[in-house]
Formats: sequence, C-alpha cells, structure tokens
Amino acid sequence: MARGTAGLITMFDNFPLWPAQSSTYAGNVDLLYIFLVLLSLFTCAAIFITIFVFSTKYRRRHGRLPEPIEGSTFLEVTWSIIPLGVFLVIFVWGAIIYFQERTPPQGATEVYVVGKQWMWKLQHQEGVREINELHIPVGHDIKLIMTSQDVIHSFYIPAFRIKQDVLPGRYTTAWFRATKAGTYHLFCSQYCGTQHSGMIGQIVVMEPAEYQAWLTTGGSFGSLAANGAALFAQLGCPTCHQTESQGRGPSLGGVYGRPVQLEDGRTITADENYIRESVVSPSAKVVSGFKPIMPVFQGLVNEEQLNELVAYVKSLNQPPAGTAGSTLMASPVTQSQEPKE
Amino acid sequence: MATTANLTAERENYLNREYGVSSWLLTVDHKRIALLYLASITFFFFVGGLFALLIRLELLTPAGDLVMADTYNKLFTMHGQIMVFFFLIPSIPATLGNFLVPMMIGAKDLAFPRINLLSWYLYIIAGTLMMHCVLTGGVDTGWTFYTPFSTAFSNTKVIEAGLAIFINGFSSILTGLNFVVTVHRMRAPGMTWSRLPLFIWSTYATSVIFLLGTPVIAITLLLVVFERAFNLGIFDPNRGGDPLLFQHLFWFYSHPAVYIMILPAMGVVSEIVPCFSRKRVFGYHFIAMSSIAIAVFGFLVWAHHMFVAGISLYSALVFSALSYLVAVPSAVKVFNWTATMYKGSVTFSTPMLYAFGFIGLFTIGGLTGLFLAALGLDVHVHDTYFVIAHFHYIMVGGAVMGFLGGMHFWWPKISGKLYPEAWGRLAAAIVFIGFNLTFFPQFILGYMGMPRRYWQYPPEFQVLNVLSTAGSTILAVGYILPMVYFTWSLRYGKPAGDNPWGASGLEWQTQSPPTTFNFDQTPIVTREAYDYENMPLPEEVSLER
Amino acid sequence: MEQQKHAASLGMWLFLATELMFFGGMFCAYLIYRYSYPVEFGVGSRTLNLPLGAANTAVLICSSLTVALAIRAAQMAKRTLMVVLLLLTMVFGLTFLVIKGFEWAEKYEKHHIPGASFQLSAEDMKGVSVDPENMQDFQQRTQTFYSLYFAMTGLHALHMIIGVGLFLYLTYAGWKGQYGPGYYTPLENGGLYWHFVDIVWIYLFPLLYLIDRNLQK
Amino acid sequence: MYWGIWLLLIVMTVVTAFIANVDLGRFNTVVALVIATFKASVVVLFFMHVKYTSEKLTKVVIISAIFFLVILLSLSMADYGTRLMH
Repeated sequence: MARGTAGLITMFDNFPLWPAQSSTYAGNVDLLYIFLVLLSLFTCAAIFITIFVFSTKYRRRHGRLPEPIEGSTFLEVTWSIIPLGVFLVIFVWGAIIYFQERTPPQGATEVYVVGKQWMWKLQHQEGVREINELHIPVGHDIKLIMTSQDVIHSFYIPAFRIKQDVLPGRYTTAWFRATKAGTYHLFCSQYCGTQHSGMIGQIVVMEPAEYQAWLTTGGSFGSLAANGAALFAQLGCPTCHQTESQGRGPSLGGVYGRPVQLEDGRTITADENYIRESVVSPSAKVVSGFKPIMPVFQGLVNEEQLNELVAYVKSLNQPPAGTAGSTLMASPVTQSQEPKE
Repeated sequence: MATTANLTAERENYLNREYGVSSWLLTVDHKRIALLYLASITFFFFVGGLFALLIRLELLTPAGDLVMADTYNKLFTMHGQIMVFFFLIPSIPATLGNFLVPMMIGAKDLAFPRINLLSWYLYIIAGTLMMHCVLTGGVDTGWTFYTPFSTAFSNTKVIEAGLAIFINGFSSILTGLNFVVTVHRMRAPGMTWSRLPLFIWSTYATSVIFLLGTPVIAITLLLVVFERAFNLGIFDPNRGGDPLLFQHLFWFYSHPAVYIMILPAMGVVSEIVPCFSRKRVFGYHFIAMSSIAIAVFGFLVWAHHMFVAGISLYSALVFSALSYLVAVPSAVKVFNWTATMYKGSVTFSTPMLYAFGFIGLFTIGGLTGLFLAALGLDVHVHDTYFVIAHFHYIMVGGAVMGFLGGMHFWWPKISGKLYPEAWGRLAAAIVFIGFNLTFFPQFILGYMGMPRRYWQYPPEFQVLNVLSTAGSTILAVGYILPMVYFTWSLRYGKPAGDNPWGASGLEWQTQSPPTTFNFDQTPIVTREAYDYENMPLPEEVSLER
Repeated sequence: MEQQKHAASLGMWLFLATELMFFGGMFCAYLIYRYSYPVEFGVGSRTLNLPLGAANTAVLICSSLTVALAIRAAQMAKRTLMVVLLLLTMVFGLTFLVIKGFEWAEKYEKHHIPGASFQLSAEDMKGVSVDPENMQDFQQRTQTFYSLYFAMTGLHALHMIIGVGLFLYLTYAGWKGQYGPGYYTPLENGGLYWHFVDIVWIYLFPLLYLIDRNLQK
Repeated sequence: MYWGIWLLLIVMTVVTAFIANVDLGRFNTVVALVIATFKASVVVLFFMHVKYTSEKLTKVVIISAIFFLVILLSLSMADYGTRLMH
C-alpha cells in the first residue's frame, strides 16, 4: 500500500495530455482530430444549450398550455442534409490520410517485422536484428513489412499515429517518416494472449549520422538480401529459377512489383505477399506456362529466412552492383520482360 | 387519489393472481416473463459490473499488481461477454419490450406465449453454461473471439463460452420473431402503423436485426467450436484459412448488435420526452423511419471495425463512406427529441433526467463515432481506449441510461407502486457524474495511445486511469441505488394509480399493475400516439417541480 | 383462429429467414475460400461421390413431393393417405441420412477427414500435377474444403434429423386425427421447414459436388 | 401438378449432374448455380405455395432475407476481390 500511495503522488510528475507528434503523418491526423473535436464541441454545445433553453423556458407553469406541433419536413430535411454534407467532408479527409498511409513511397528503407507471442523481432535491410527495439534515422521513409508467427498482433506507434495489424500467413505493410529524434513507444494493440501488455518496445529515432554509427556498432550480419542469396543457393532454388533463360521455374529477375499472368488467367502484382506465398505454398498462384512442381518450403524456412528470401528476390530488380559475388544474380530488368511478350 | 390507491390494493392483477414458484416458472404471461428476465439480467449486470470494477482496480497503478495477467485477460473477456450477450442485448427488448409490446398495441399477450417462455429458458441455460464457464476457469479470448487466438492458442474454455453464446442467440432470435409476428398480427383494431408508439417501431427494428444478424454470429461461433473440438480447419492460417474471414462474419452480426442495444433505448427516450414535455413528439414519421433506416444501414458498415486489420483499401473506403450514412438517422433522432421540448411543458422527473442523460451521452458517443469512421484517424485510435470510451458512451451512456429511464418510467405500471422521486433524481445525477468521470478520461487516454486490453501500462497514463477508476466507484453506487429503492418501493412505495404520468400510451389506459390479459376488453384505438393535447394533466407529478 | 394460423405461418417464414442467414455464414466462408483456392477446392469436389450425392438430391426431392402431397391429403380429409405420405417422407429422410452416413464412412476410409491422418491419394490427384514435395501444402488447403464439407453437410444432416423428429410427431398427431381440412397449420409449417432443408441441399449439391469436377491442370 | 414439379426437379438434377462432367470452362459453375437457383425457386413457389399465397408479407420476408444474405456475401467478397489491387 505504501508503494501505491507513493505511486499516486508521483504520478503527476509525468502527465502529458497530447501524444508526441513525430512523423510526417502525425500532423495531418492531429489536424483532422482537432477539426473533429471542435465540430463535436460545437454540436454538443448547440444541442445541450438548446435542450437547456427549451427545458427551462418551457418548464411547466400554471396557465400555459403546451402547443401541439406535428413536426416540420423542412427542418427534417435540413438537419439530415447538413450533417450528411459535413460527414462527407470528414469521410474524404479521413480517406485521403488513409490513402497516404496505405501507399508506401518508392525507395523507402525496408524493415522486416515478425510478431510472435510476445515480442517483436525486427530486421533491417542491412542485416541488423533487433528485438522490441527499432532504431531508425530521422527524415527517412521507412517501410515495415510485417508478418506474425502465431496470432494476430498489431504494430502501433502512437507518436507516429500509425497502426497495422500483423497477420499470420500473410504480409501487411505500413510506412512512416520520423520527423523528430527521440524514443517512442511501440505497442502491440491487438489482443494476443497472456503478455499482450508486455509486447511493447521502443522506437529510437536518431539523427542520420548517429544512426550510421549505431549501424556499424550494431553488429551487422550481412545484408538481408545477401543472406537471402546464400539461402537461395543453399536451398537449391537456382536449379529451376535460372538467370539467363526460363528454367523449369520462371526467372525471378525484375519480377518484383510487376504484373504476373497466372495459370488460371488472373493477373496479379508480384508483391511481397505473392513472393512469400510462392515460397511457402507454390501451387497457390502458378505463373502461366509453368507447372506446379515446386516443393513447399513451409516449415523448412522460418519467418526470418522468408524475409531474407523475399528481400533477395526484390534485390534482383536492381542491376547487379559490380560482379556481386553470386552467379544467380538477376538478368537485367529489360531481359526479364521478354517472356511476357 | 386515495380511493384509487385502495382499489389498486384489492384488484386482481398479474402479480397477485397466482402465487408460488411454479406459477412463475411455468408462466406464459408476457409480463411475468418480463420480470423473470429482469431478475436474470440484473444478476448478470452485477456480475459483469463486478468484473468491471476489478478491471478498474487493476488499472489504478501502472504495474500489474492486483491480479495476474491471465486473470486480467479473463476479467475483461467475461466482462465483455456477459455485459454484451447476457445483459445489453436482452436488457430492454426482453424486459421492457416483453412487458410493453403487447400492451402498447392493445393485445392480450405476444403471438407465441410459450415460445416466449422457451426463449427465457434458453437464456437461462446459456447463462448457466456461461456462469459454469466463469466459475471453472473462464475464457480469455476477448469478447470478440478473434481467430487464430481463439481457435488454436487459447487454453481456456472457449468451447463452453462459444456454446453459451450460441444458445443465447436462439433466445434472442425467438424473442425477435415473437415481436415481429406480434406487431404484424396482434394490433388492436384502429392501431394502424402510423399510430404505433415509437417504442414499438424501435423494438420492431431491433427484432429485424435479431432475426437476420444473430444466426450469423451463431454459425460463426459454432465454426470456432468445431475447429477447436473436431480439428476442422476453417479459420486456421496453417491450412490456408484467412483470419479476417472470422472478423467479417463476427462483425456482420456484432456491429448491428450495437443497434440492438441502442435502438430500444432510443424507443424509450421517444416515449419519455413527449410525456414529460406534455406534447406530441416532433417528427413522428421521421423518428419511426430512422429506426428502420438504422436497422438496415447497420448491416452495411461492419468492416469499419477492420480498417487496420488488413482488408483491401477499396473496401475500407466503401465501408467508411457507408458508416457515415448510418450516422444521419441517429442525428435526426437527437434533433427531433430536442425539438419536441419546444413550446412544451417540461417537468424534470426522474425518467426525464435519464432521457436528458441519454441524449447528452449518446450525442457524445455518436460524435466520437465519427472520429472512428474517419479512416486516417481510425488508424491511430483503433484498439485504444478511445474506442473503449466511445462504445461505453453508446452502450452504458446510451443503452443503460435508456434502460434505467424506462425502468423508472414504467415502474409504476410494472409494480403498481411509486419509487421515491428524490432518490430517483439523486441516483440519476450520480450515474451521470460517475459515468462521465469514468469514461471521459478514456478518450484522452486513447488519443494518447494507450491500447485496450492492457494489464499494465506506461506510467504517464496513470493520472487519467486513476480518475477513471474513481469514477467507476461512483458509477457503481449510482447503479446500486435504484435497485435498493425499487425493491423498497415494492413494499413501502405509495400506490401509483393507473396513469401517474398522464401518459398517452395504451399501456397506461389499463390498471396498474395490469391484469393477466392486460385489458378487460380489447381496446379500440381512435387516436394517434402522443396526442398530449387531449391528455389531462396528472395531479401527482404536477407543479411542485 | 384465422389470425393464429397467419401468425404461425409468418413465424415459420421468419424462422426460415434466420435459418437462411445461419447457412449463409457458411456459404460466405465457402465462397471466399473457393475463390481463393480454386484448384484445391476442385480436387476436393472431384473426390466427392457424385452418384451418391445425386441420389441424395433425388431422395430429398421425392420427400418434398410426399410432404406437399401429404398436406393436400390433409386438406382433402384423406387421413390414411396423409399418414402414409408422412411415413414415406420420414423414410426418404432416413434414406438420405443413411446414404450420407455411407458417404462419410467412405471419407473416413479414404483419409479425407481433416486432421493428422488426412491424405490425398494418387487417384485423388489424377490430372493435377503437383510436385510430391508440394503435396503437404496442397493437402493442408484441401483440408479447408473438407472442413467446410463436413461443417455444411453435418449441420444440414442435423437439420434433417430434427426434421425427421418433427415429422414423427406430425405423423402421430395426424394419425390421431388432429389435422383435417379445417386445421393443418402444424403440418404446413413442418412442410415449410422440410422444403427449406431440401433447398439448402439443392445448393449444397452443386457447390460441393459439381463445380470444377472436370478440373484440368 | 405436384407430380409435374417433381418430375421437373428430378430431370434438372440429372441434367446438372451430367453437365458437371462436361467441360464448359467457367460456365460449369454458372450452369450449376443457375440450375440450383431454378430448382430452389420452383420448390419455394410451388411446394411452399408462395405462388398462390395471398400473403404479401411472406414475399417480403423471403426477399429481405435474400437481400441481407446478398449483402453478407457481396460486401465480404468486395474485400477479397480487391485485395490484390493497389
């Protein structure tokens, strides 16, 4: 109890009423929020004052009889149309912000996130791994590519106003650009079991120079894509996925982000989810002209290795830097388009 | 007045006609069944409320120091399940609805009295199963049962809780079915659709949701049970299952379920406001139609619970836009209630105070709903305390205020006795203050970013949590008071007379408490609802305030 | 009396509306998965026993006919005919359940029950070229088909069992002479229920058995 | 009349089972569902007497139940159908 009392007294030491505003996105959200708060205050005031005035002015008194009033279609239409108009404005405003949030910019730095009961595992493109902590440079676009090993989690950074559920068996993405250096909360906001409230961490936003310094001391495991390339070879993938020509499987050079014609006639974009799915369950969406002969890698590769493989396939979009130690390196983008014709 | 009082004591009514346990447990009288429901939902309300208090106590300090994490997870899960499925959903429809629907339309009973009793028994079976589940370990999935946590990861009694809610669903369906058929087939001569009291309109709309929504949650939870019990793979991501499928099916019911909770309360307010303004309700047809509109639009908006869950961008846009549509009829109702008081003759009796409370809190709850339907903003506040505050403003501030208001309004009819008016007003004030103190800080907490269902939290959130916990104790007092004085009034209350408020509804034209068949002879309706200009002022509630 | 008959009939139709939504939840799940995994579901459909499924459809249609005829017999005060027709309905209903039972037993023998022992044989996979190592994943997803198959046909069968129980009562009451031209509401409502269960099967049959039967890959 | 309806339903069952083994590509699905809907409508209209009932409410109940079922199916499919876009 003594501890409790002390806690009650010291609780005022740290008592903010507004969350930190530390991403490009936060200002927009706050603006809409403030607009809605003002709108609500105005509406509440209007309604409450009207009720107060009506109920006091027309209080029951001797000698004054209430007047029967049926209603007024004009008023009904007015107070239906005006709110509807205001609602439409809110809808469009909210939709614009959401659209930005769901559309990661080109060239964002990618961070792979794996949620599991009850921790966050994060891996930078450069290969640095972190647990429950993410270091990022200020002023850079960061794209999170996230999946879960067990139940649904949700990656939530209040200071950035972003949140995205993290699902098993699928990738979801989110992006942000931090605007202020500092340390911010990372929460899991989708209930995930016993230690749900313990599945928290920190986002450390650093000045770019500091960040570079941190990266070098952070213990590099080699870049994600490089690890992926090694794994790609180790699993024997190059036997079918050849570089120069189409083997038994489609060539993967430049495939990322491009439309792919499927065997069943559909055309889909080869995004992270598609690449991931093609590894864990190849038969789901077979590329047109190929047989579903690829073995299943579910269970053979873990989520982190999957992330490495996906990062590798994506890296094939860029022309090889130098001779880039691997014979598996992608054919240039222009070549890979040929089979499509 | 005194002569009326003596008469009340002597006249035969549904309460004194028969005594004994079996006369209650085997009754097919809709009024007795309503009281059976009243007793049972009150029980579950206090069980759920106890869990709520424990949750608030745990959150008094940032550390998880009162109960274990698992216990806390079970507390909020069972608080949600009991309050939603065993209190809020049956609250007004099964008690006031059961009591009033036949009386308001001039019928002897519901269309299927025995099915009505059956639905109470189903409720009791479901409730017993739920309590068994609670007492033997409980369940920790959250009331939302999200997969794959509920199907593959939780080690608690998911099957039992799922079956309890499944069975309870049939109770709801049968109640709704009974109401719809009764309103269509049992109206007294002259009781046309445009003469129906607005409470009937909102109960009718609620029943439509019962009928069309409840089966979907029933099958969804049954599939979860199958998946756990028989190892079927329907939501299992390892077998290609999509965890979002469960959420779609769950919210297809559970969003309209919000309207199941709030629509009857709106009906109650639509009765109280004209009565205590001594005036016709403003825009009768618009209030009636807005109930139907809410019921229909309510089915089109469910995925606004899933904006950050990983649904497609385009369907998020569609669902957000549709969500704003459903806000319009709710706004229309609030404006009409307010306009009803214009040039009226307003008294501040207890039911009216609750109606004011309802309008105020529902307005706040509805407006904060706009925040949540705005896509970009929902990303930030989704699954935080902002959501908790929002839906408690609707469900506790709205539905429970409406329920208490209705209980006070019709208590003289139900029991034949008056409750102590001063205590009633005091309790209404305590509930209002306690409620706001409990839940308003949670809006701020939510925007600050405190996620829901957190057993421990960062210390900077403590001040607001302490306020909230303080408020919850006040709220608890506010809820216990009416139970005490209602019980007291059963024995010591002044006799109410047949129509203490001078209200216009058919239910007030018969004696208090009514006889078993409600009316001595089938009434013939020649007047519109709320024709207060023709109603004499009652003396009892006249001028002294 | 007339009012009560109307009330009962409306009540029954409303109940059937809730039943439609009840099965609707499963149809929704089925639709989404069939859309997501066409090949897996095609393989699943192919392995179901078409002759038995078609026979069951025919059996149910016959039972619907006997129900309709029984109600007409009641209207025309032919009590014996009505009882015979009701008995026939139950016989058809039980036949359906027996055939369904054989189908389920076949699924058990072929290891088509979702779970650890689930196995697709070479014959099941004929014409579908999936690399042997790919089979595990393919099977996982095909299990989703069978899970839905068992959930849907299981709940349908449960409705059949309830229906047979209902008709047992109706037959007894009919035999006692409770139904005639003046009063046959319970019979009519029982018939509505029976027809509804028939309609559910009319959809289950093509959805589960017929679509993508001739799947080629 | 009931016998005629019965014969029609049996014939349709045979037809749909037969067509299932003929390769019509995507039209197999369409044909199967069209036949099923036809059969279901016949059962509702004739065996369940909806065609001859004077009761409008029955039709309202049927139509609204189907309407809400379509909402369930179409709005949830709207999510799955558009996930691969964008």
